[in-house]
Amino acid sequence: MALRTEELMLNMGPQHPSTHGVLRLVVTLDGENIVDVVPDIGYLHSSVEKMMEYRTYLQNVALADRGMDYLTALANEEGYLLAVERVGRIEVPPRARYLRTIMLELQRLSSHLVWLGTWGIDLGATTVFLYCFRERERILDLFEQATGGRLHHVYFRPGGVYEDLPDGWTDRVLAFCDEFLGRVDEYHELLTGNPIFLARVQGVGVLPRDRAIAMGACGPVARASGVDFDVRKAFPYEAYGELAFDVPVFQEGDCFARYRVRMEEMRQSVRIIQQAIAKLPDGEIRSKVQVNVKLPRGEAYARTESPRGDLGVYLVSEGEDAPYRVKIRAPSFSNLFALTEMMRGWKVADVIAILGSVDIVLSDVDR
Amino acid sequence: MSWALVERLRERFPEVEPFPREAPHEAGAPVGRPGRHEARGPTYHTPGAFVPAARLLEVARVLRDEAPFGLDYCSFVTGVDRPEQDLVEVVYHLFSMDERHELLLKVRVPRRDPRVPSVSALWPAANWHEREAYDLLGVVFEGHPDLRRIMMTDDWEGHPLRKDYVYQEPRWLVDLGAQRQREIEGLRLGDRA
Amino acid sequence: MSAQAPPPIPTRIAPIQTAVDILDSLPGGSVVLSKVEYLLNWSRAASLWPLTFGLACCAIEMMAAWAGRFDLDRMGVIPRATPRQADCMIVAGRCTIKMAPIVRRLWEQMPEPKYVISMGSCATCGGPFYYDNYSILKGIDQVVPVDVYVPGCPPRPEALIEGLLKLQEKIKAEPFLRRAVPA
Amino acid sequence: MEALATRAWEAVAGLYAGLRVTFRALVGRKNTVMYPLQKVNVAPRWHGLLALPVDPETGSDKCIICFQCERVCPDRCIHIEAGGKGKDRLLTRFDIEMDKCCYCGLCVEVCPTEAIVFVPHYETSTYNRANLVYDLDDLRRAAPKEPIAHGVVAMRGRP
Repeated sequence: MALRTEELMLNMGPQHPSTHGVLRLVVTLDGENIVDVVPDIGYLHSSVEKMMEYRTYLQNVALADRGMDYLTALANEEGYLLAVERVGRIEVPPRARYLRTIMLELQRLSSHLVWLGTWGIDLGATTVFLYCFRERERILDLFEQATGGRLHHVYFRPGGVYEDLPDGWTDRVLAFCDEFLGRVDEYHELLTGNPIFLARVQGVGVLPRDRAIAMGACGPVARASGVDFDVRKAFPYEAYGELAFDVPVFQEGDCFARYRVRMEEMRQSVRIIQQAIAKLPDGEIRSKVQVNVKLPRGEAYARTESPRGDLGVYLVSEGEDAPYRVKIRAPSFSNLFALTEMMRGWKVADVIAILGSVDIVLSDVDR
Repeated sequence: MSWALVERLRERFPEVEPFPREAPHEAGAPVGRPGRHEARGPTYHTPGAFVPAARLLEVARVLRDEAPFGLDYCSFVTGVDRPEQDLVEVVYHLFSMDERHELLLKVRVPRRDPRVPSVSALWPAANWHEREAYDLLGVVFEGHPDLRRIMMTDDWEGHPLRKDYVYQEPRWLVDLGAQRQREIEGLRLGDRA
Repeated sequence: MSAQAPPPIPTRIAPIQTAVDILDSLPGGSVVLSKVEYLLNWSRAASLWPLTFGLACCAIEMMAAWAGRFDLDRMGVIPRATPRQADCMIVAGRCTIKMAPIVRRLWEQMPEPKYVISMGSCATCGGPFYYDNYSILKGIDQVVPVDVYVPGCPPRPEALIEGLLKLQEKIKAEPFLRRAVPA
Repeated sequence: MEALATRAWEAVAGLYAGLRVTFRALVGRKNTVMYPLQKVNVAPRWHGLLALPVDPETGSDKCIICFQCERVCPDRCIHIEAGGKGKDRLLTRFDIEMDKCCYCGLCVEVCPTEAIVFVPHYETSTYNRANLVYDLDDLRRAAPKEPIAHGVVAMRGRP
């Protein structure tokens, strides 16, 4: 006989160590079973869409770093600049396109490492955090040498990138790539073989394919549910069309599938970086664009694959030196909406496991 | 592919008005100078069409369910405030996961009373995007299951992404600032600022 | 959050105050007092447990400060997730107006003596979000008193460690027993 | 019974695999930088504190008071004032509010004379926010002593 008890409202957040930011989850519980989850967001709403209307196209690059997803600053710059370059019909030289691709994939690695580390802490595997951040510091050092920033780079510019690479940088990246593949094996050793970890994630938080599409899930979350869609393959931008890589897709739709998608993506990123460095052409790194560039009237929607999913920037220009309206289609925002679907019916202890597997960044959700 | 999609939609619904087609890129045109493009009006780089608000639900249902379209994924819903034309453009971006084509829909509604039927029954993903558009631009989505503010606090006044929005510090923050001032005055010099 | 009554004028805790006064009046008492004070301050400074109020980008650098490369644990700085166990609060990142009452509430829940470190430009004064912005608090010191400001966008983990060292210096120099405590 | 044995074996094997990684890290290269005693060299491109280097030849500021950095700054944290006319134009005020600064480097990028540069210095925490407004003297003091590369071209080729 099923025991029915009174429903309990549990309030997680907005300041909670495992909500990955300032997210508030209102969880309705029946005993230990989750009846409903209502995410309450907006605690980090930084009004970046409004601010972009008052800043020039160049200044907005600095804002795109901070106002959007802070773990993937370069991916934000890329999404924003792709829209700008589409509206302004600005050409990007080949070398700059390859440089951008390398940077974007390094950014993907660093972002996934933060995700893996923090998810490990959520699931009780504290050591993974230390290992992930050890590698992440290596990537940040590489970033620091090339762009001057650890988290926020302001490296891409309309029509190219700011500076060329320092001497010997590509060798250091290649050395890191070789080492990193071994590190990914280590993470697999630590987590994938661990029965406690598997018991907490395997079969938990299932999101079927049709629901994933209907709820607007994107990126690794959708790919773990069998949606074979990656913007890098479907709408190639920068140098992705010229590089060979696979898009990992899993059919299960549970936390473990999301974990495996990202682990595989890390390997693919390394592959992309190695190819891009091998193919890196010489030449200009930046086409001539004025500082206060004015774009013609028009609008464009540019889609990029940020580490969290399908990052879109819808830009409306009215012929001024600042955009008229910027809408940022944030991947975390859509993935967080699908969270309710994943959590319903699971136990309260699974909230953390499922939330961590979605990999949201609240700055991306709220913008 | 996608511009052809707009034509197909036009055949089905004659009142749908396609975006003007993208003007061809002039070779050697100076980068970042509005100049010559200016006279032609805005260019649209993503295929799409204007839809009257009254027919939106009908069009949306066809776009989602019927064969050549099959747009099963709603990327975002947002709005663009245009005070000089006295309208708010509600923008929908639709995408097909199988066919890989995309479409922008624009619905123009009066600025004073922007009302659009909600598409969240067709695409559940539109739910939060519509709430966001309501919060930041004041567009009312009729038939939305839970139209509340999502980003700002519930008692926030005004819709911040409107062009004529004026920011006012909330009352409690002003009060808290005054309280902090008293706290600072209560402390001796060198204690803490 | 509604307006609150102004806090009472700070007073010292009466029994401690009496003990301190008696000790002070005895011959050599003030020397003993300062030794005790030194011991207290030294132990307080060496085990600074911060409430990690990670809000935005700086939170990632704050996490990195506890990771292997910088390892803040070796300074006795151990992150706490609850205000009740914390000595100081590291506000890392931009704070929205929606979040501000919560920052204040958590600060109020911390036991005295409590300190606040404002990490990053956004927490210090709104940073890049200072102009044209309707949702970000222009500086966390509008809500809670701040002891150490760490500028940077985001600051390197070393800069945060330096801020914590600055706070330790401040604690060590504090007249702990004779200091004003809000009743 | 057999299933239990399998599960027990899996648990031991998983634990062993994890501990092997930990052991490798234990005997491997040390990772921690003992910060206050030992400091890592930040990269030359690191966006640290801003500074106004003095021209070693003339002994005056390199700034030509074109206000470009003030205009491009997304945070509006640079404030420049100048007195005099023509050749006698002199910088009277050059304030950077380092608490507002977002270290984006746009001012360094637009400066035509390399008058404003990043110095790899990051230890600037303070007890009072007012200390974070750096005026002309502070910025000159922050500048590196040895001359920095001249000209935009040389600067682009920094290591």
